[in-house]
Amino acid sequence: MAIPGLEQLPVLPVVIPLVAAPLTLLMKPGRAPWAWATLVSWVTFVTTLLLLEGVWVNGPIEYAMGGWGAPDGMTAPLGITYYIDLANALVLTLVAGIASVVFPYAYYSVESEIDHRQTPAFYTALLICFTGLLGVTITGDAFNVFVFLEISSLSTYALVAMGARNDRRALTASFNYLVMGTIGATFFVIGIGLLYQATGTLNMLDLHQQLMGQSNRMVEAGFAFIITGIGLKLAMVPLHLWLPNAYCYAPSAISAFLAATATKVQVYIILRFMFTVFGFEFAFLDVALNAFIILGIAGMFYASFVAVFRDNVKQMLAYSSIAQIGYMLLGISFGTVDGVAASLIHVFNHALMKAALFMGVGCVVLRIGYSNFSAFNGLAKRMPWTAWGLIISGLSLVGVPLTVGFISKWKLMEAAFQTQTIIPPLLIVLLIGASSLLAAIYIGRLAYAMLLQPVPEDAEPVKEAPHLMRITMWIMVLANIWFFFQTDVTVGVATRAAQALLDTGLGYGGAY
Amino acid sequence: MEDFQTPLQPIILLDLAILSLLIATAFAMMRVRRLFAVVMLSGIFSFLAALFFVSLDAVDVAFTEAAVGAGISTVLMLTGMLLTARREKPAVPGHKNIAMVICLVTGAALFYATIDMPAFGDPNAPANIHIGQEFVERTPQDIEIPNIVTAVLASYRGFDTLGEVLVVFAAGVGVMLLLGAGSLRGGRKVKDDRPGDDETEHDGREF
Amino acid sequence: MDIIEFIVGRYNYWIFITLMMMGLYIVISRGNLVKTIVGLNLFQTSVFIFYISIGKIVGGTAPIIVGNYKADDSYGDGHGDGYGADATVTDHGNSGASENLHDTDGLDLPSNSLSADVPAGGEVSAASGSLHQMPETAADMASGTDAAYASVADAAAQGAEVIYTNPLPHVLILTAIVVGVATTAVGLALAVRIREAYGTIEEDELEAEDHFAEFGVPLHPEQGQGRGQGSQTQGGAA
Amino acid sequence: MMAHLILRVTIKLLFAPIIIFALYVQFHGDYGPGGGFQAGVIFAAAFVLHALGFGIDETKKVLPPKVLPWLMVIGVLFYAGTGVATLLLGENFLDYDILQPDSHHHAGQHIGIILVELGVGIAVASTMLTIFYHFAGREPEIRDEDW
Repeated sequence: MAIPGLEQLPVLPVVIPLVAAPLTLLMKPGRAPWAWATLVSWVTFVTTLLLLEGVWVNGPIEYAMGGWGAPDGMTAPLGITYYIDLANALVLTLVAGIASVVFPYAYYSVESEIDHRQTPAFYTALLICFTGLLGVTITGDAFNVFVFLEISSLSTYALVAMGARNDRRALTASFNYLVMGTIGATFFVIGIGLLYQATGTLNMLDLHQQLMGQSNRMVEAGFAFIITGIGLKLAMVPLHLWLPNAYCYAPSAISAFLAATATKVQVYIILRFMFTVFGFEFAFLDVALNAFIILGIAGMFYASFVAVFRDNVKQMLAYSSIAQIGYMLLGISFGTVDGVAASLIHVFNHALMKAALFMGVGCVVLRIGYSNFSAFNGLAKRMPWTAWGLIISGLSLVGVPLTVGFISKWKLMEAAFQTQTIIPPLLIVLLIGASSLLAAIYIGRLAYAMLLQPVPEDAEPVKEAPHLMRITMWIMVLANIWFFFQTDVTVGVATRAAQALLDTGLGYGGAY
Repeated sequence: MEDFQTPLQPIILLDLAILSLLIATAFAMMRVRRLFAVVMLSGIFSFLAALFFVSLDAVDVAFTEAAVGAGISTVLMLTGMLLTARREKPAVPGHKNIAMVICLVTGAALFYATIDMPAFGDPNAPANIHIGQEFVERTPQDIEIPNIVTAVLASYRGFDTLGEVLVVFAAGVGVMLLLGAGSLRGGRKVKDDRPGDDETEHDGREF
Repeated sequence: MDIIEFIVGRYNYWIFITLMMMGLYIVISRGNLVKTIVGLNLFQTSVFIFYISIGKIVGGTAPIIVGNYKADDSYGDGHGDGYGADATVTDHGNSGASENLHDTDGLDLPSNSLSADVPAGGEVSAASGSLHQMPETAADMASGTDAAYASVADAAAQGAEVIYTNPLPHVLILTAIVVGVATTAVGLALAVRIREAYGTIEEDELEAEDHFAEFGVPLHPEQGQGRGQGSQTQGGAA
Repeated sequence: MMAHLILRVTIKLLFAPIIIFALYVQFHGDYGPGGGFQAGVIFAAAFVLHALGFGIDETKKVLPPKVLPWLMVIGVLFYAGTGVATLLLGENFLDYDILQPDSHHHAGQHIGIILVELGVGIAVASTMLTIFYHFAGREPEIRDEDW
């Protein structure tokens, strides 16, 4: 432990928002719930940073809920345990970090998009969602993943639907999300049930030990159901249909928060199950890795292509998110430390870019009222700070040097050259380049509208977004640049995290 | 390992009776278009499931399914139905085919899994000799209450249950957001004026 | 493997799978939103039945400990002894178990002999799967290992011992049921709002309206597009 | 209003036993089937029944909707607070043993289980009622007569 006397640190990132969320409901509408949520996100962020440092220095931490750890002679703990290694410590820090920037940002945006009387319930739901995402990431128990996944999902459905004040399509988007998400969660539960039937345990590390060498039909089907279930929640390409509208019509702050965290947590779950639980010589794993290559590349192209033609910038960014999930799957599909590290790096970097982009669009929605391309015409003159923030984070999305996007793609290409997959590495690199070109087209379209299009004649003069929103957005924009120079932070942590994931997975460093 | 076989006892007849009723109810739910009937059938399905849970020795689950599945869920669906529609329109055939394909693939995957499953009721199945068994043995010493399910629910896996309470809470908050004070009736069409702007207490502040 | 045996051991699972697929079919064929939610419920409930059947043990009983259960001193001691004796039977000579268990409590319980051997206990097939707790009083059990041995053996011969069904799936499903009802509530609330906003809760009409709002051209309902195709045409049409 | 007379008398007769049954299920969960969830749902069912017989407005007088968010929060915090208490006493989250550390017979576990089950019961009952109030209190888009 990094700081003596903090033995209970591992549980704090979940318990703090969990206790704080209900209290928010009782507050007076307006500033109080927002300030409270912001404070909670900052405190949580500090605890996750301490946790990350602790894991970095001392290796994986285990924490037994209720003290029900593994009794002598047992390979599995009796209760639920938290198992924190670098991979989930990184994702935890990312989620809490994004929250600690997006929550303060949310204030004006929420005041304009949500009924004033609903703000306490809104921030309660936001904190519950936050709790759920952290709980999914930190836990070492397969069923506990489901419970916290549903905590975050249920609150997300309600939050997405709050966009109905701007556009009723938020309601149908949210309903589709609910149906697909629930099917995904139920598939996940079926998968866990099959694994439980094959092993008798729910703890991830113990599952790994019990499953090792087993390759019967139950395990294969369980694996398929888990991957499909999470694939639905992740919006992996053929299962992505809920995502564009959900992100597009959700309130701005929610889009920014979800795009930067929710899918990232799902990628982490995939990593955890593929490498920690199933990380052994398992025929199905290779099938899945090959499928991920195909799905990843299909996603990169299909979604980027669709994004080019969207008229709504939020929807364009949502499709771009699906494309970026393709990059992450591609990294995973290499099945090597470099590949997984590249995937984790992109998880981190993409969260930074998408948060900044959606926050920028949120500023435009606040001032101009909608997010179609026509709202962005001449934006560089009307709202220069927002426009330039959008351009820089857009360049990061394309993968231009001096931004984190470049690091992501560089690492991904590097990893591609060091692996042997069904597709030759050179082709993969070319495909990554081509897909980045598509990204350049849609970001270029946005930049063109903002820089070169004239301000509409009849446009009312608008003010720049409030300071709070601009500052928080620019924190994210600058993070996009800063982490280009501080690669040892992200790349270092991600590489060691990938190492840890594959090591526990391949059976060397089991915790028990 | 494979020396256990599910005994052919007369109780199987009872199980089969309940199971065939379950199938019949589910089939009726697929076919019937009157939503009131569908909701009632869903309640019946939950009761039958509760009955079957009793025959599987899961009394706590049976109790919960009867109270939650057949009780509260049915009430909610009835009120929800009253606020929405009474009948379902015929589905588009194209959807039916897609649904059929997806269901067949999923069902085949599950069927595939059953081939290697331990026989129904096998005491030596992996599921029944690892942690589950441990709870039965330890509860008397660790917790000292007779109901092992309560012991596991509230203590060994108490954190899951906390999560479950939070799920319920989240649902409550979600419904408050969707239907509570300040929620719109419906939502805004693209061309409408933004609803509710005049009635909100924005106190005219400019950010 | 005998084909009858194979079927008798699995027909339950097949019926649950059929139920699940019926639920999933209702959901995916996407007619009415309320019916979709009913279908989700059906799907989930069938998964719950499947889960519970995993933990079923033939001849078992509900996991509520029977016998004169009292949380007092004599019971606690008696139980330790009783169990120790029982372990002797099942595991062929872990006689130290009773001493170990006698005075321990809570987390410090050293489970060297008990838990480690249970998974391996498949050799004594009838006895290994579950706890055999004797419904005798503490006094009987405390009277000595031999007596307990005799009584356990006796009871086992008569089939009088209590086998408890695996409680863990029950706990998981209790959680899942509540998650299910929570989803139902939120889903219905959404359906109510959709009804108010669109005047319908039929999926294809909603899709047509949304499509019109997005592209300004009507979506031809007779094409019968599924979700996948629907979105691709959207991409192409733009 | 006489039309619902039998219904209303029955509901009046049943109301108290249902509440008592809910309490029984709540506090007997250690010994038999049942616990906080079931109790909470049964408790809510009593009020749902009342609303069906007497109208939602009457029920809202018996149990005002303003109270419910407080009860929801109290319920969750009862549970989470038990965990926080064990944290503050220096043990792991939800390790009930520390609540009564000297006891040989797991009084701590018993106290912990009763507390958290109570939290579950309060939270579930009030949340279910909140949800029901919101559904039942919503004006239908189409009046009953128009169907």
